Amino acid sequence: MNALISTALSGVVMMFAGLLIGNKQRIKIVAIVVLLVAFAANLAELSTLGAGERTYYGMITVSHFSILFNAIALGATLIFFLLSGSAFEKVGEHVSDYFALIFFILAGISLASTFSTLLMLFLAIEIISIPQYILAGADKKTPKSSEASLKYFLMGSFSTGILLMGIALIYGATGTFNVAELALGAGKVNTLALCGIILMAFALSFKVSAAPFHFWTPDVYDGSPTVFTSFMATVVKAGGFIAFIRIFHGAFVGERLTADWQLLLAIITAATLIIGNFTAVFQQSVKRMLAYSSIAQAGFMLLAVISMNTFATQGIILYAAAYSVATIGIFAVMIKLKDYTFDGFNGLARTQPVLAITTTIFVCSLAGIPLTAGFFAKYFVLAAAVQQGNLLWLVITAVICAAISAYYYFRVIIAMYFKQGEAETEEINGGFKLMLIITAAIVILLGIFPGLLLQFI
Amino acid sequence: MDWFFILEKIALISGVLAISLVVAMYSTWGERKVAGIIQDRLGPNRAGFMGLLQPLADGGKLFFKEEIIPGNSNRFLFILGPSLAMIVACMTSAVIPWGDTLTIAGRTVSLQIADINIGILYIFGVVSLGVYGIMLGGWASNNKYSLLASIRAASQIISYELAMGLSLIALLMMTGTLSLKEIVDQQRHGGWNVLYQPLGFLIFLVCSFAECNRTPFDLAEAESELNGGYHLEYSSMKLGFYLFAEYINMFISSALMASLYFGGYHFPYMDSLGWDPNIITILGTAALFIKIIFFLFFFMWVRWTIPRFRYDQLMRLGWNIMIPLALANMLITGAMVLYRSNAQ
Amino acid sequence: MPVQYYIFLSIVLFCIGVMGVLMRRNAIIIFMCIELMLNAVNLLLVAFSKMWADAGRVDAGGAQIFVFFIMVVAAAEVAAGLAIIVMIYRNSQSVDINIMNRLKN
Amino acid sequence: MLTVLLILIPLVAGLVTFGLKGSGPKMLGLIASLASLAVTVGALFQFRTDPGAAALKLDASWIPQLGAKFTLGMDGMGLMLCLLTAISFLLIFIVIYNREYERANSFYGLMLLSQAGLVGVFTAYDALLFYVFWELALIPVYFLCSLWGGEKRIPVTFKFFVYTFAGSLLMLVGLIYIYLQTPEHSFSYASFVSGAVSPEDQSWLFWLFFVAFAIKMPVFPFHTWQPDAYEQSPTPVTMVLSGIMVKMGLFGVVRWLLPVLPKGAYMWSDVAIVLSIIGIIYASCIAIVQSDIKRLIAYSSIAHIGLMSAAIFTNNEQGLQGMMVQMFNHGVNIIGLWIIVEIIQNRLKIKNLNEMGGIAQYAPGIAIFLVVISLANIGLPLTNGFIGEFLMFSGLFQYNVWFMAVAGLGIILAAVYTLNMVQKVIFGQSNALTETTTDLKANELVVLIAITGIILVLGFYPKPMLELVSSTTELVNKVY
Amino acid sequence: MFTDTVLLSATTPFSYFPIVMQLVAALGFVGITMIATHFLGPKRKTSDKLATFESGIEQKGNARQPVAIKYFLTAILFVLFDVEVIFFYPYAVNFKQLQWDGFYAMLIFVAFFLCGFIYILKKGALKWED
Repeated sequence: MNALISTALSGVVMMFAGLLIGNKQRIKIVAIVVLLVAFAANLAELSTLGAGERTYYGMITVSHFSILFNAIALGATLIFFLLSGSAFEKVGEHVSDYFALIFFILAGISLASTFSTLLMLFLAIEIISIPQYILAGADKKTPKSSEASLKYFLMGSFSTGILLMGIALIYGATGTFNVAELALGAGKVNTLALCGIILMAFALSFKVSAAPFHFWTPDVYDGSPTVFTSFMATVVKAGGFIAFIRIFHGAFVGERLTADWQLLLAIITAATLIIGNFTAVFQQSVKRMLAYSSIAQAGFMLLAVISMNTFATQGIILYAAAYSVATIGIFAVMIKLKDYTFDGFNGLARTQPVLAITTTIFVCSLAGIPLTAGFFAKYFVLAAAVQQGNLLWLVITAVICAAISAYYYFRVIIAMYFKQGEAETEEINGGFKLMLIITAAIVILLGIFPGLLLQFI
Repeated sequence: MDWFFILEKIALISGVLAISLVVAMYSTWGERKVAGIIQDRLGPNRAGFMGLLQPLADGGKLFFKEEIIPGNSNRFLFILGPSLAMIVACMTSAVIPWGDTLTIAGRTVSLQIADINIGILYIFGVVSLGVYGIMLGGWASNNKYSLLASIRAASQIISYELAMGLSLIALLMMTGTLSLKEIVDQQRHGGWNVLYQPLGFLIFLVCSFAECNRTPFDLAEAESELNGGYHLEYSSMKLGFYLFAEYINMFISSALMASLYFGGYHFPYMDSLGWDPNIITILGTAALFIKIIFFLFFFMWVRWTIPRFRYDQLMRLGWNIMIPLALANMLITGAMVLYRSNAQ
Repeated sequence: MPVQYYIFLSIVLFCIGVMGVLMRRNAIIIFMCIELMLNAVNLLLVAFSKMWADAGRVDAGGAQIFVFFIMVVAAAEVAAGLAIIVMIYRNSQSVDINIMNRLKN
Repeated sequence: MLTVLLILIPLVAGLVTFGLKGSGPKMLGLIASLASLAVTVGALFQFRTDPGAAALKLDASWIPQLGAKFTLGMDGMGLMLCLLTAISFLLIFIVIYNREYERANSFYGLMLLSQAGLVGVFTAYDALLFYVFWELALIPVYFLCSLWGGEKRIPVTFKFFVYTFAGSLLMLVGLIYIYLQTPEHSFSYASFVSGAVSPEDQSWLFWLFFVAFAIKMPVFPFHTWQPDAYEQSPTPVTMVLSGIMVKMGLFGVVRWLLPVLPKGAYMWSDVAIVLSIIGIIYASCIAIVQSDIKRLIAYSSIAHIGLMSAAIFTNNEQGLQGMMVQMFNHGVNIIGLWIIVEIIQNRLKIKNLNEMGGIAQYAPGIAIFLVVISLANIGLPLTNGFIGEFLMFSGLFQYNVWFMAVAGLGIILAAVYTLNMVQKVIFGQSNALTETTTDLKANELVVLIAITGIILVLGFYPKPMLELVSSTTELVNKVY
Repeated sequence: MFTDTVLLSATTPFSYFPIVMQLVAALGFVGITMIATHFLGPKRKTSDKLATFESGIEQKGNARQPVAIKYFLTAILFVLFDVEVIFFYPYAVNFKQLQWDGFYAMLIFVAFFLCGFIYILKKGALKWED
């Protein structure tokens, strides 16, 4: 609840900060300060919450899980602001508005992690989505950006329509929007409810860009201003997954019901993994590769969604953190480069060793190499799926895909270390390097002691 | 099947539509007469006594004028525009309570066409459609003046609709109902709403002017800038429909204001007269019409008194003044009502 | 009227909307089709609300509140969407989504 | 404590090395590997006096949510492999002491990190920890090969990396599955060997583990990365790869496959042995026709490893014992061979056997050592290779005489290609290039003498080595 | 079915029946008038008559070209604020039952409303003189 309130207010503050403060550097500082306040407010709720969870007006349920996830989302955004905040100026004039929109997205994410009725789920998804349409089109000078925006908008609102139809059908079948009540009545499932669940699964797959509903993702991520792609592909996507996992684990449980959607989602997961990984192999642009990699990573997070056990919740938290931080880091480095293709990274190790070594750590994390956070993230989601028992075929697929993912992730490392070339970068100041090192340190710390995060659940 | 009910409604609908048209026709006459009086000249005086047949002559002329549809216009939309404007104008009268109930041969007959519980929403919904008539007409004409006028009109109408809606909310907080009939009946004992909602009424009044494209907000028809505005390309009865629609809207606005703020068909001391209810009802209807005619006169009075706004002034008035004022009015009303209900 | 009629109507409307989105090329029309989908859902929700209210559920009004929220969100989407479409139109003088394949490699 | 030191010394030294300049990296590498060897020897004595000593163990909390602990320990096999690692790294550092590497700090740093990873693999007693070290040993080697390797190094190393990574991910799935089967949800070795896995599960789990280990060894048909990788890697890294890293696969089978999935291993032992024997014959045949000396040794390594992997699955004590002894001996021998190759390459800059010849005349030192080490590699009696091969063959004989017969062909083929190589390199017609060969320098001489010493000592007196591994052998046989 | 009670009670769909009737009447009136005037009026079409009127000068280009963005902006803002106003209606009707709690909630809502409103004013979205 605190996270929701503080992020929403922060958004308003940023809106007005732009009117009152002319200096863009100062706007960034204000954004970081209010974000820190939101972060603190979120954690402060932990002390008042006690052991259990608290429901507000039957609409929002705050739990340790939600607070932890919000902390991760806010923390990742903090890293994002610190690393890439100054890149906002390159996109356009309205820096404060971009910050405000990001805060509103965060409000949506905090709602996604706390909703307890389908109404709030819908609102959360929309509050997350609509600012993104605008961020995608923020670069008004380039036609690619506005096209990305339009594409995203049309696809996004289309999936919203499908989501709503799903919700309406479920309501028609059960007579309630309340997640807990839905779970209670899940025994008596009828066709109407099943159609609703399928539609909701489709719509949410759309939002988290799972195959075969992923086709908008590469174009949109490629066309959007890079700095916003970085946010959209990470924190926002994690928010989508939280909504996904909370609704499917919270509401659609029951022996028969779970089996019904589990198979559907398992197929979606397998498709996502295969398509995401295999297509990423053929990309020449790192930005596009990361877009496909985000699809591939979505496949892994879906593993958590279809597994109904504690590993899944732990895994999604860890995955959200590991994936977001690492990807934000890579994007932050990429923004500093002149050329976004793999060749643009050639020889980075010689010209900018700090950037190269931190990027290597981020890439290893994405590939799931031990001692980075990504390893335990993958570990937990795999463990969740293995524990599910009947999904071993999916686990094997996932593992093979993970091996393939090493192929394209390591192309970045190969380019940086083993290829000849002089990677051209912008001027890089010490503060940026320091932030990168801190971020990489976080990745490694989580890679050695994942318990640091998990103990809060 | 209750045929009497249907017959009764048919009679009522025909009556209301006829009266609307007649009032609209004579409003044109009234307008010119009022202009004449204000500007110290005669006004129409040739056709009939005091020019009373002038509206009929004008109407007849419109029927027999040549119908011109410009070559590069969109034919279908060109016809649809005025038709829509007219239909919308005719539809708003459906929920206005024209009077209390009459008892004829043991049957209770309501002088309201449809007493629905969301009357105000209905009016808002239907009135919002009115802007389409203007938009379509202006766009279909494919004329730069028309297009500009229709866009202006649309912007103006939607801008003032906000303040209008907000000002009504304060009223609704007091009445607690969306049914026009109930709102009117509540004023029977408690006094007219205008006493409690003077600011709300003022905002509503100003917004009504803007909604009806009346001076000082008649920028959509500003002859000096736009050669007559959105209906520049229209002729014959299609032009007539636009003009009629405007006057009918004025009529309905007046009726609405009278009903919402001035007690509708109520007149002072009506309960203490002790006459036959039917007579009281008829007197009530007459009272309503007197109020309506007063507002119509007021519309005309303003037209010939106040000059036209500039467009930026108009928008600033709407957004920067009317909306905050209406919000403040709403909040103050809310606080007052709650304070009083708790004090009791 | 039985609730099935409403369900049928809104499903038909919804399907028209979906087909429109999938088949039309004009961004505005796609957009309108999406609105049609949303309104089909609104209709369905109201119908279900009535159905459950008749069945004795006291909280059935919640579905109508849901409709309000859908309207509001749809309005927000309209605001964002129209702005985007205007921007596109000013850039390319067209709202045909077929010409927008610059992003395809 | 000693075990932790064994990991920490190369780890810390490696990290420090990255920041050093000039000859600092060399010195530090040498010092660190010496220290490691000293600690290993210390551990060896500790083990001989008291195998259960606390100094050899560490049990620290790591991820309580998962039931994973930071558990290290040493048994005879682990200690033996640690010893091999320590010796090998010391020898490698001595041999390359007078070589100049570009960015030497990174080179030595990565070498030391890989040493830390390897020791971790050999000492981990927690499955998750084992997995982590397993991967960690790979990463520095990947960078070493890609940065300092031959012309085609990038695709080749990449293939190597992806192969091993894919294999280890499969193993991860297996680990998770077994972990979930354990009643207390723990990754500890004790829980893993407690027999919680049902026979049906063991049957398919076997393959998840076997593929991972087979890729590392490598066993036919998972070997395709290996010759290329050996050829393209810088020779010091090839030594690490062939001398120690392949032992990770064998070690993995003995430590984590046989005791954990005994029924699975029993079920599939025929297939595993057949694959291994096919590998022996196949690799030997290819080795015969190789003209590239590095590839020849690479294929010979496949053949030798094939025999060891066949011996593991023979399900009897001799086979296992022989294989363990051979792990050490093969490591020493093949590193010896690579050192000779490195020396020749350093002098002549060629790899093609046909361009060599007559080195014996100009560099008799090289020739002598090459002959000795080659003979040990074939497994001639009185060299260290003999005892291991003898035990393995007798194990295989007990298992199935036909398997032994076919595998025995490998010995003959090995003699053919090894002697052929020796003949072509040191005897035969000298040419303009080979005439320039200079004989051994001091550091090379020291290393080769050390290796020859080990070969001969263990050839005459293998008992200490057999005793060292006997505890492990018995343990495995008990559960098997 | 068409009993007094059904038709007069305010909560059934039948209360809307008279509105349908009025719609039919209005449609009929407009349609008949349109058709009638179509036949009544003279028809002497010339190309000048059918040309678009531009104050007597030569017609230039098409009228349907982009107009000032301000109008779009107004429309979009209307859509946004109008739906916010929609929320006031159910509140206003239930306002007395909700008491002060509802009022405070509404104050928060109005505060957000005002935030947006002030923001667009300050951003100059409604500044027409430029």
